[in-house]
Amino acid sequence: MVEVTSKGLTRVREIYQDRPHRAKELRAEDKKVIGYLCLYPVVEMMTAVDLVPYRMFGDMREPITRADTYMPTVVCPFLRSLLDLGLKGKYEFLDGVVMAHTCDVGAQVPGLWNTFVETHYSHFIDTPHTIHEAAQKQEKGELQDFQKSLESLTGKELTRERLREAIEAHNQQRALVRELYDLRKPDPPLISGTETLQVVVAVMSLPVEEGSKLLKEVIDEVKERRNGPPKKSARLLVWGPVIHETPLIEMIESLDANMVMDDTCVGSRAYFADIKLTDDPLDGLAYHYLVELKCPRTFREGVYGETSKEHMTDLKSRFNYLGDYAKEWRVNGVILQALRYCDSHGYEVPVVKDYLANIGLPSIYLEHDYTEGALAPLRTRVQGFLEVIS
Amino acid sequence: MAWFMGIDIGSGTSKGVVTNDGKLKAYHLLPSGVNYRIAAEKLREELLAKAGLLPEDIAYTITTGYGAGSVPFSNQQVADIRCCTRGINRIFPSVRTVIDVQGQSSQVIRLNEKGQVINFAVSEKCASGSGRFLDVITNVLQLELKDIGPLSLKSENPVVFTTGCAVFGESEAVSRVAEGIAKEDILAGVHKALADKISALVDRVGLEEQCAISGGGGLNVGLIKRVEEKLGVQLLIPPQPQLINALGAAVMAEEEANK
Amino acid sequence: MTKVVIIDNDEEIRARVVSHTGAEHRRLANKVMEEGLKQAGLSFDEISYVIATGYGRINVPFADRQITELTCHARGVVNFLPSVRLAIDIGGQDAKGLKINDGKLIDFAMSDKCAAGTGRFLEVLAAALGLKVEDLGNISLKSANKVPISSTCTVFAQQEVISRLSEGVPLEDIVAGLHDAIASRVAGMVKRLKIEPDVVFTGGVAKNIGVVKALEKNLGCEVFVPEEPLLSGALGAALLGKEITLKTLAEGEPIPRGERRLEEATFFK
Amino acid sequence: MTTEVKKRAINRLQTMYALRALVDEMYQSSLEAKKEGKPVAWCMLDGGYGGPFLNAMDVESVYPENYGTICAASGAAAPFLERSAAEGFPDHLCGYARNCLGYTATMTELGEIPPDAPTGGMPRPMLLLSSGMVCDARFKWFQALGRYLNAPVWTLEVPRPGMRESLMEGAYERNVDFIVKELRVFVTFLEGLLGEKMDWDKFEQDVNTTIEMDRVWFEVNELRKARPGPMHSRDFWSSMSASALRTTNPKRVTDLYRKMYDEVKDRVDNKIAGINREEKYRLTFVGLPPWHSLGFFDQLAERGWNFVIEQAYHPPGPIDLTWVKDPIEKLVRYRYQGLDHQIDDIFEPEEAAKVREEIIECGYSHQVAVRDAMDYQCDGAILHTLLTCRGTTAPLLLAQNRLMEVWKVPSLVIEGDIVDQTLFDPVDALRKAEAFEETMDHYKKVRKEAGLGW
Repeated sequence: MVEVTSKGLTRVREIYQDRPHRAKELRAEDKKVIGYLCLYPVVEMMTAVDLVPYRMFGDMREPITRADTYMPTVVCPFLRSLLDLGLKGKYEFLDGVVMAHTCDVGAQVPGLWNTFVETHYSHFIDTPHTIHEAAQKQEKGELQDFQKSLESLTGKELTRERLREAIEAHNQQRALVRELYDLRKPDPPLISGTETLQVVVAVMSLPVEEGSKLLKEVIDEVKERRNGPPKKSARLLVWGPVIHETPLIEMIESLDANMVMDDTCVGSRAYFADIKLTDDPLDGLAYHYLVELKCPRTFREGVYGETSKEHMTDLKSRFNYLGDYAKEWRVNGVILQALRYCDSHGYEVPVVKDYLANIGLPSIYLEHDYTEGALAPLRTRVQGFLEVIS
Repeated sequence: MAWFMGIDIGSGTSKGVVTNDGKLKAYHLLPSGVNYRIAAEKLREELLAKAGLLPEDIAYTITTGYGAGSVPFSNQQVADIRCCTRGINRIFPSVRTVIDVQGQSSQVIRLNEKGQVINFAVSEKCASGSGRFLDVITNVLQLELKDIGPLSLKSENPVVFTTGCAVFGESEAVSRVAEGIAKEDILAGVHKALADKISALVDRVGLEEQCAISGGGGLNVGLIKRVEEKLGVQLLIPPQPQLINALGAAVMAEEEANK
Repeated sequence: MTKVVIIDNDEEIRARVVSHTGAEHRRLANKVMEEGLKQAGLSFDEISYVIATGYGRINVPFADRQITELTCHARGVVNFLPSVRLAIDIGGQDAKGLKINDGKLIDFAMSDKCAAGTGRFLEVLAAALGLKVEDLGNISLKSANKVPISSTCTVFAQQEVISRLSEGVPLEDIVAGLHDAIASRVAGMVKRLKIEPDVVFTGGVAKNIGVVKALEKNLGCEVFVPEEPLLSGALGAALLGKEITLKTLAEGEPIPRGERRLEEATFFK
Repeated sequence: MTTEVKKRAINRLQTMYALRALVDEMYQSSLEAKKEGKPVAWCMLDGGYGGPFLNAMDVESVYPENYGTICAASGAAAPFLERSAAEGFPDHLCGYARNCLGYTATMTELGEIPPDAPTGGMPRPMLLLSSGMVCDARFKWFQALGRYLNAPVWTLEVPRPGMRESLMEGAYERNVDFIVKELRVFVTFLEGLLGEKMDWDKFEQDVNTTIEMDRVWFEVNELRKARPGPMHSRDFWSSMSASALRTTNPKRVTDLYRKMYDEVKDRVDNKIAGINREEKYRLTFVGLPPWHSLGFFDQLAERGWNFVIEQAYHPPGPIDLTWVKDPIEKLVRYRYQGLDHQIDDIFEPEEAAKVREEIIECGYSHQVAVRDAMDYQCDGAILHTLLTCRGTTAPLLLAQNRLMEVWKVPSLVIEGDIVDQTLFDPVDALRKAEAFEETMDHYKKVRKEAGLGW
């Protein structure tokens, strides 16, 4: 067992700087580390058979070169970058990958990964697109297949007990993350958006208990410390697809604003709903991953099968949680950010704007192409937005 | 003793050659200006003068390049990609991959022993993959295009250009300059970015030794070095890289006449 | 371009300087400022408040405060035409649409991802056609039927116009086509803001009568251009500076000064 | 230069015109239906799952995707695309979707169909029938239409075919069961929406006739394996809508396909090609076509390029379903044949076993994925990468790679768009095409040497 000397935010920064480092240590201890893409692969099931789930990302700083051979440039730059890293052997330390039908391009990655990247194990979960009951059953079926696949990989039986324990462990971690997010409610927040992102990224790179231990350390440290973020005029919520590197948030927080809340998948989406413990744990998991996760990739509606539809009612049923966030975290502006070529979020932008306008929250839409250079011109937009809402 | 003419009207420069039993007898370059027809006429005059020929001495003329359509005295038009491989094949028969970096686009082409195209990839409709990217940055830095290659080689630590787009690249370069970063480091970064694009194209068609570079890019030692680093091969550089397509056009003219 | 405007209490313009901003000159705003001071016959200490705006606003070490060109342009434009509801600014770097409601900026749209739809588009193409940018406007007015320019990317538009020219298309029709291309692109962008008159058009490109006309056609309403369209941002900044100063003085507060080093910007702290 | 008038390069099928005419008829009848107060639905191409239900319940349907192609072809798309941008939808979204969003926003603002809308326009729907198959764009786009329409959206669920996990034990049956269950709930929803009961006899009849219709259509396309290729892709694209859109009486469409079968068969017997030039190259078109610039294919035909097959919009092959009693299940088992059945259809048992292993191993089988190139003996493929379509564009380069690695068939990537004309540069495309001919010539030799047979 490697001695970990640093704690709390220092430890967080270490991991954030070099994510694979800890994963490689764990492998040296004969743990199996499984990479997973986006939020839809069920980490609880991996934990339950003693696998270490490791969230896979691209790298904004690494120019995409190899991937262009296999993926057109007019698709999600995050996934292009991820594939690029794979082709460059930067994910060789993984014992396997798990992917799900998160979006069109996401569903292409497994075929490419299996064909062109050296992989010991891979599994694809074909997550349905609606929240219909039959779709929930289908998701459960998909998870039963995933269970078989995990059992044959590890030679371990995935018993209900183990699964329950894993779900409890992850629910506990979710609770800790929410506790951390509570520290962003005061004005000024006790922890910055940049730091919060680093914490979540770190936690997504560690085994569940280790991540939770780290979270506790961070929470204690942040409560104690005196040198938290300064007071700023704007308290912002950031919405959109994956943000796992800090430049965008740093840019926002270098201006007269604190980023106090998010609705992204390396943030609240991953942690704000607990998984219900059902007799067959797979029922609770299926419900969580299909119905409770808030990524626009799922066709969510208030009550499905309604024969009449009214736009505002539909919006409320889909986005009231944003209104609640805004109230609890005293948000006075929303930044809708999206990666170029992200369709799921692209169609949602004007619709979310409708909802926010309806509850009187100003918002601005920023599109970027997953490069730091592309962020520079956005600075003026954000500052202009802050001037407008002040 | 048949004579052949190859004309390449590029969007920036027009090039022409005259060959005679497989040997280069005369060549000329001039700016295309705003009227391709006039440029072509002028080019022909110069070529004939240099070769001491009359128009009727030319057995066959093939034109290529962006303005090929507006050349009145052409017997036939041929796509630049084909001319490029014929031209390279005439100079380096052993070459199987050619990297053609032009003002408006870059292309990587694989060819067989006859100089025929067997695979190719063209940079996307975006200035980032073209020599134009270098022009843009050169303007930003207020330099001469001919100087940027050597200057870039002076760089110890190239700036990392995260974006491919020439427009982003421009504003990125501007802010780097404003930050007081040395021109050579910025240039080295730009050359690297372009070299990355090119090597991605090479990945697509597959690299086969020998590999040559042609087009205006073949004059830029900075770019050549970066591409060589990236691909781990030594590039063959023809004496007049920007003439290759014109030469290839003449070679095709020979083929046509011998049919 | 780096611009300096100095105004006095009565909002009289005491100095107006426009000087070319080369890559390096970005750091040399102080030189332009000194020129402005000379013109106004003032010493730097006599300036109550300095606001820096625009793309290089962060590179002005002698400013008391930085405000984006969005807010400053809006302020300058309102000063020119109080009834303005939409301001369009096309400069060399970007194009902006500003939605204004009783004198306040309430929303905006910006394009800086692509040279098309900015002044650079015209600069590059004027060069390609061997023309001066300032001549484009009048040339285009001669056009009876403009030719559509299909390429969006400046680089490929360049190819396109040259081959049109070779085909013998009259110069004026091509230039008119270019003006329509940039106008429709910018119009498309500002339509997000829902166009309402009055519309004001500023920035270097606003000096181009051809684009003004094309813009009016695309927006379907009259477009007003100030005498010095280049200065509206700097003027707005000066006016905001005055407001801030008077407000703080009225509150009996000291004016919130920055460090104010009238020297080149440096980036190594 | 010869002075005689040359025949048009593409040799169009006479039986195509009647099929193409059915599409205009669809828009007409939907407009009349609207006038008569009959229910109208906007539908996605859904692989044929939804059609029989709507037909059985007398719901007229129009297809916004198809309408996108019509607006593109008639040059009417630009204002709608611009409106969509003005509404705040990013420009990289699906061209069909932006055309439809712009159209609908305009229609809602005017309170009536935009005056200059092609084919009289699409009438306001009372139902939006979307589909989870092929791409995300389609249900996200119909969901976003909620800003302008109060019509409910139903999204038909279809598990992703072709993934190796669908070969796991029991997976196929579970998927079939899932789709069937979903469709039963859909019926309840429809009955609630229309206040009428489903006419099951009519439904069963429609299922059977549409399956027969697809069988004939399938056979037509089988004929295209002949040399020279008797039917050009342009005729396929003009004729496929009649069945893919499920708009008119399928019996009628079936008869027209039968006529087309006879014409194509006659061409095969008499070695008549789909182009009026020598068939120098046989090609397959991968991706969605540039509807606004189909003339491009005539220019290629001039050079002897015959597009003998295309990858999109083909019906599943016929299979024995006599044992299936329940009509919904019959519909599903025909439409959703899945990787498992594809493999059994294509290969002899022992080869099939090998292919299964390969798929389990690397998750993918070119032998299934890019098989057309071999079945139709193609010299090359054109891959159309679309700036606005992830669903069809993302897989293209993998296809390109496999085509070359396995069948030694080179492919040419051409950038463009299904709706936005300005994204397609025919001059540049032709320049690449000319060079590509040498490439195709080269690989003809390579395939011979590799003993690939064509």
